[in-house]
Amino acid sequence: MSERRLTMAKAMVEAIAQEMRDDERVFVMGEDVGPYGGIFDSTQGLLDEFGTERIRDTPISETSFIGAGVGAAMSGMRPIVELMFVDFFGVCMDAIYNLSAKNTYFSGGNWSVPMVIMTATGGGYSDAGQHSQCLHATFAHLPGMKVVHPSNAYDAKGMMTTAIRDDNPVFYMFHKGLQGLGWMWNVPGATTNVPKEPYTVPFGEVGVRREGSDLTIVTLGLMVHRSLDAAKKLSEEGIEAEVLDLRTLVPLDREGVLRSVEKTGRLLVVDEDYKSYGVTAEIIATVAEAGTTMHAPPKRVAYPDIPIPFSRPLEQFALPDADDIASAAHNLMKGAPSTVTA
Amino acid sequence: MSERRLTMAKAMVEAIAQEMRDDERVFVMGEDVGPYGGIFDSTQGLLDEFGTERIRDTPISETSFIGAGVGAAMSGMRPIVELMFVDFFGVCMDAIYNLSAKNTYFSGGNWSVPMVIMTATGGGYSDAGQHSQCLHATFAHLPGMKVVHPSNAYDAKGMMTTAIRDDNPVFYMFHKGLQGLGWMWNVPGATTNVPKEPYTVPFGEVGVRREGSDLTIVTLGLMVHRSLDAAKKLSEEGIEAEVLDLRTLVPLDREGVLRSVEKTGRLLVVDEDYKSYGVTAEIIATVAEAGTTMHAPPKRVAYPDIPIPFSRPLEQFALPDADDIASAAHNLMKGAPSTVTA
Amino acid sequence: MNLSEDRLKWAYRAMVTARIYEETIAEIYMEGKTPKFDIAAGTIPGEMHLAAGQEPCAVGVCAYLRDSDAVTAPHRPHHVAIAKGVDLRKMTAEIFGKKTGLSHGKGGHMHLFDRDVNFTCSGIVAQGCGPAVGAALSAKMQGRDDIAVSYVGEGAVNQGGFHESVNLAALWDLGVIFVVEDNDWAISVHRKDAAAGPRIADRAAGYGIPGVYIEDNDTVALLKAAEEAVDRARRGDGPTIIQVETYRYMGHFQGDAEGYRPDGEKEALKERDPIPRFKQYLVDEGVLANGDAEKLEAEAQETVDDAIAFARESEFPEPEDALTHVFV
Amino acid sequence: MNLSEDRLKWAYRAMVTARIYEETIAEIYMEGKTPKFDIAAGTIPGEMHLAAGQEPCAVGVCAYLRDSDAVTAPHRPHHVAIAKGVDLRKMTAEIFGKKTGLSHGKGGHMHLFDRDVNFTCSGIVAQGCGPAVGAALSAKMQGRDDIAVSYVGEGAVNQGGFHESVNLAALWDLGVIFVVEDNDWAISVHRKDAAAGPRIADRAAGYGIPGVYIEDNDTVALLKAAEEAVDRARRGDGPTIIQVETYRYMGHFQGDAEGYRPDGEKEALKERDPIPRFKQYLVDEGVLANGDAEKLEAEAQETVDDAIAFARESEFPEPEDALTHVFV
Ligand SMILES: Cc1ncc(C[n+]2csc(CCOP(=O)(O)OP(=O)(O)O)c2C)c(N)n1
Ligand SMILES: Cc1ncc(C[n+]2csc(CCOP(=O)(O)OP(=O)(O)O)c2C)c(N)n1
Ligand SMILES: [Mg+2]
Ligand SMILES: [Mg+2]
Repeated sequence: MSERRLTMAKAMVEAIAQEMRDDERVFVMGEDVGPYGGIFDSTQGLLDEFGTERIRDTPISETSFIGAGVGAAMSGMRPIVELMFVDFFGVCMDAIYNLSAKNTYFSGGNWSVPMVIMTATGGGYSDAGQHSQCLHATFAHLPGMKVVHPSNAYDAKGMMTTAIRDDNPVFYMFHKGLQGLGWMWNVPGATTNVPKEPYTVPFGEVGVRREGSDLTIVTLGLMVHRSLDAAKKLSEEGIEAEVLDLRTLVPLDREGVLRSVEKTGRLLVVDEDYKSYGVTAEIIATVAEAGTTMHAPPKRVAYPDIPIPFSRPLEQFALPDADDIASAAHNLMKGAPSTVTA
Repeated sequence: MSERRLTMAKAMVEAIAQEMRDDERVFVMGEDVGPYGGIFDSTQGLLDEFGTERIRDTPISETSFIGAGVGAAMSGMRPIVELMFVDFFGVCMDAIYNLSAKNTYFSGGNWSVPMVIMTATGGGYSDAGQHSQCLHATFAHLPGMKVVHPSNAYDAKGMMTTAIRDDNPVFYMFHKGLQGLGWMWNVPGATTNVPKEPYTVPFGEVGVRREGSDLTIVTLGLMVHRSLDAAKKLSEEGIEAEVLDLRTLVPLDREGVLRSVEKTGRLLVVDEDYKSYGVTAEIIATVAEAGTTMHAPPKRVAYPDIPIPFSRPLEQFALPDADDIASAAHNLMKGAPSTVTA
Repeated sequence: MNLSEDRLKWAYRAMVTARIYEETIAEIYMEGKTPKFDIAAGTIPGEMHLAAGQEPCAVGVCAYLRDSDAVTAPHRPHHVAIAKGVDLRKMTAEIFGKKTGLSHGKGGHMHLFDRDVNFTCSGIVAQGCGPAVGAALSAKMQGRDDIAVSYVGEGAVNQGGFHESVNLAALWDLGVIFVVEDNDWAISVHRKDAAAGPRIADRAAGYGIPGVYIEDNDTVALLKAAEEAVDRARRGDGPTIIQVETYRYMGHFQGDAEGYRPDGEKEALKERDPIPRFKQYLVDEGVLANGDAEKLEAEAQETVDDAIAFARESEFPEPEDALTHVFV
Repeated sequence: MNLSEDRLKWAYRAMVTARIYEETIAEIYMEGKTPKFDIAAGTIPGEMHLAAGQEPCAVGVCAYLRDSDAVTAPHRPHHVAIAKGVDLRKMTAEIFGKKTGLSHGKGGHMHLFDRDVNFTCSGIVAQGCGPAVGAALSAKMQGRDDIAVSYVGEGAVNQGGFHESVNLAALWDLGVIFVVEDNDWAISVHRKDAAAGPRIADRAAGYGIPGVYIEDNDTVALLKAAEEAVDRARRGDGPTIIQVETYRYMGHFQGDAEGYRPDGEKEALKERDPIPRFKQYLVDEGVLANGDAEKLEAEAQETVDDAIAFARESEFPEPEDALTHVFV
């Protein structure tokens, strides 16, 4: 077992490079993926090894170059296309959800669209309302594409490899705060040991990041780390939280969630995406539908239903943090159970 | 009280016409809204009365003309802009969610965006995967815009009037099967008495379409009618369903939902939009979080997580109908309650 | 023009096939929709956009294409599909929603996908442009001289994605031909009320690429222009925009009352029907001699009849099949 | 040129103000970001796109605007905001995230909104174009001769929304001026690797509208061209595209290592600094006489100092204020 510690960005890049070496059909397209190496380091160094044919800087034409990704994927290539910030989906969503995600179905399964769309998510650095969103649910709600979101370098590499090898379109979201960027705060837990050799991390399996018996915290991305911080605090007070990292939203490991909640009897869902009509609701609904025995009503901690403000105190107030999570967990532990009668 | 029965399309048009007569700032923009009168009759007859300046046919340039709506709304006008099918949001979502919905917040409340975006939703007539979607949750998930969806002519008129008078952007969704179009099947219940004089229907209040004591069916749009059909069948078997029409997704009348579920103790949520990460989950989560006493785990009936197929048997299979709803209700009545222990 | 007689005959037969096809589909479309029209009912439910009158656009460019060249078509795809060689039996079965269809009934008339001849559709205006760029890029990266043709209506050129794609193809010298089928109308909105400036083909200059305008739905003129554009594309010299003045003989979709159309417009256009004009040209050039035309026309009729019969006889898919093919 | 001395002096002062402003912000931006740069830290967190070198674009067009004319700016908005007369105290407070800011700290540097002078921003490339069309439409419908100016970078013209908006404005003869600030770079991607064809201004011909190219960041030439474009717009004769060859003296954002930039490029551009050149012109023309320049420069410095002091002294909003102003 190698002891190399890599940032999430380096782990992603390594997966891309290894697959590119192995498979001539894989190439990368997007804004500033060439000499710049990706605004969030997702393509650092690739240009030097693979050249401008396979690491293609594009004009600011997301509709066209994501559409081109679809066309290339259906003509024998395996493109990785970067949408610089997920917030920009509004200028190119048709190519994503009506082309990449549906063409396989429209072709009756005769044609696959082996394409990865990778994109940066998340806030917390005062980049304001058009550059800080997560939008997990926006993509997970729409059928035909896999939606994945690693929370650490090990997963980032393995899931990128899985994504590239998948014959379906994969929407690969990575949080800026986990990338290990040189120019902003980082979540140390995202930098992990990463084996040198290629490996895959399967889609549709939650990662149990911490075991616990008192409550289950279901979350993803950056919030995995905030939840682990909260769990640590809680543990000091004798409350043992189990922390599940969803890792993939489509496919969703409902069984994995149910298994844990059956054990703990308490559910807290944490998400950096907008609260209503989002991931938190889907997880709670899944558990509620299953009729799992609960000691208390489930709770959610998520980004409020407001655009993301610029000013630091405002943004920090709105962002879920370890304290918010711990305090919700406290309430959950105290919470009167809902009664269910026959 | 007038006894005029109007189709939903005529009711919408009447609201627009009355507001346009009253307020010079109101105008309509979109594709085929002029001589054609709107592909789904949403602007029938308006051109004759108001002329081409105020009923403006546009090129197929949704990004630009919805963006222009935002600019006009911020410069003293009150535009109503039509997006012909909601499915086309992919080419213009930025103007909708990053401009119309956020500019008020970005301006710190100094600037309002009094704009209605109206759009047709829904399937059931074999228009296949890019012309049959509902996408309720896609819009309701994103902050800053009101999202409304009348299920009948009375509400269609009143909610259109409310929308036009609202100083906030309102995303007004109408289902093609409710419009009373001359060229396809119609849901008769959508054609109702409509008062001649202008009136408003407030946002954020569920409509109780049928009272019942055994279970609550929460739904919206076309599915209100399918649910009422199911409720009728159920009633014949002695099961009395209460049917709630959400009417508006943002704001969401959580209290109205809770009130009913507290009474019935059983919840079924029905939606024509894709199932996962959608409206059904949000409603179930709302009730679960509240810790409402339940006799059985909640259930949902929604469009499966698949693109919409063309072929009639396939589409009809996938669409929720009265039988699906009734059968889910049966299961709900039989369903073992989930136990909740302290 | 370097066209073999075979190719010209092929073009004539394809045009006639497309015309017969559209007229036949128009009739069948009404089955089950009378006395009261219901778009959801009948042998073929859903929207139906037919292209009678636009046959030159289809054959004029597809005459030079191979199976490995890609074509992306919009919501009005039949004539192009026929010219590209899409399996007409399977295509018709698809349009009927049958299990034997190209996509087992999942796609329908606006989503015809035939992998054997690299044909795809999108019902969203101008959204075939990006994939065409991608197909051409793919060919280039794989060292193939295959090209891509993206068909759009004259209304679609006002959609941003068209411009992004023309620019991208021009920038990367990709072998894409953008064929603008200019039938004057985008549903009820006339070109003059939608596209500012001179001809759409003139927008090509802004990207430093050739823009060609074909007047009066002229098959022969288009064949000539297309040959050049295809050669340019195959050589790796980049894209071309070809705007074809063409005629829409039917409504935007079947059932369209066409109230927006000036009186007599359609009749005047029908006087200029491109098929008899092309036939006359072929006769004059000696390509069609005694009985040739009749033979090709009979073949066309037979092809259509056979496809329709196949579609009619085919079974519907099982309802539960709706759930398959979301992922592969 | 029909420019009063006052206007020329105004332009000089505005240019100097903008330059001092950007240099000052660049310094303040680093406060709290050393020794280790952290974009989230310091007096001004978040991305920071400065426009030193691009002042001609701002004053050249805004010289002719009134408060009731609309301007939509992109992610790099300060110089334009200053030329449009946005309240510099409130703007600076906004950039600092303070309660006294234009939007109480909700918008920040990429979302400057000042209703008093009809100034808005969007951080999404080319998404100010549609709103500018709407503002001009609004003016027309209300019988005002107000116009709208949409600023975009040369990278943004490859975004579909730009084309849709140029077309729409041209089609409806709306008073919109599209100012393309061509600083060669879109982050790290050069214009030549992004925009096919000849000059961007040449794309105007495809829409039947004037396209003007201003070489070498020339303030005087732009003032002349803009006067004509503004007149045309006010007369109701429609839009104009003005492409300005301009210079970006700083990184795309602060902290940008600019590894993609050829050696010496920035130094060469700095040799051609438009501010001293404009000053020289004003001196030569006798507009600036003994001490005038110094006076204007001192005023500029004072204005910036005052705004910065105001912003520094202002309070942060209350955290819970995050929840207000979602709806009105
Ligand atoms: C982005 C988008 N906007 C609107 C539509 C609805 N629509 C379908 S076809 C059409 C008109 C297209 O006109 P044109 O491009 O000229 O093609 P034609 O129908 O004449 O073949 C419109 C507006 C759509 N499918 N996609
Ligand atoms: C639709 C969209 N794509 C990408 C971006 C990211 N982005 C922000 S600025 C920029 C470069 C813009 O270049 P240009 O238009 O030349 O303006 P400049 O920065 O040179 O002023 C990019 C790619 C964005 N904000 N919006
Ligand atoms: Mg047309
Ligand atoms: Mg630039």
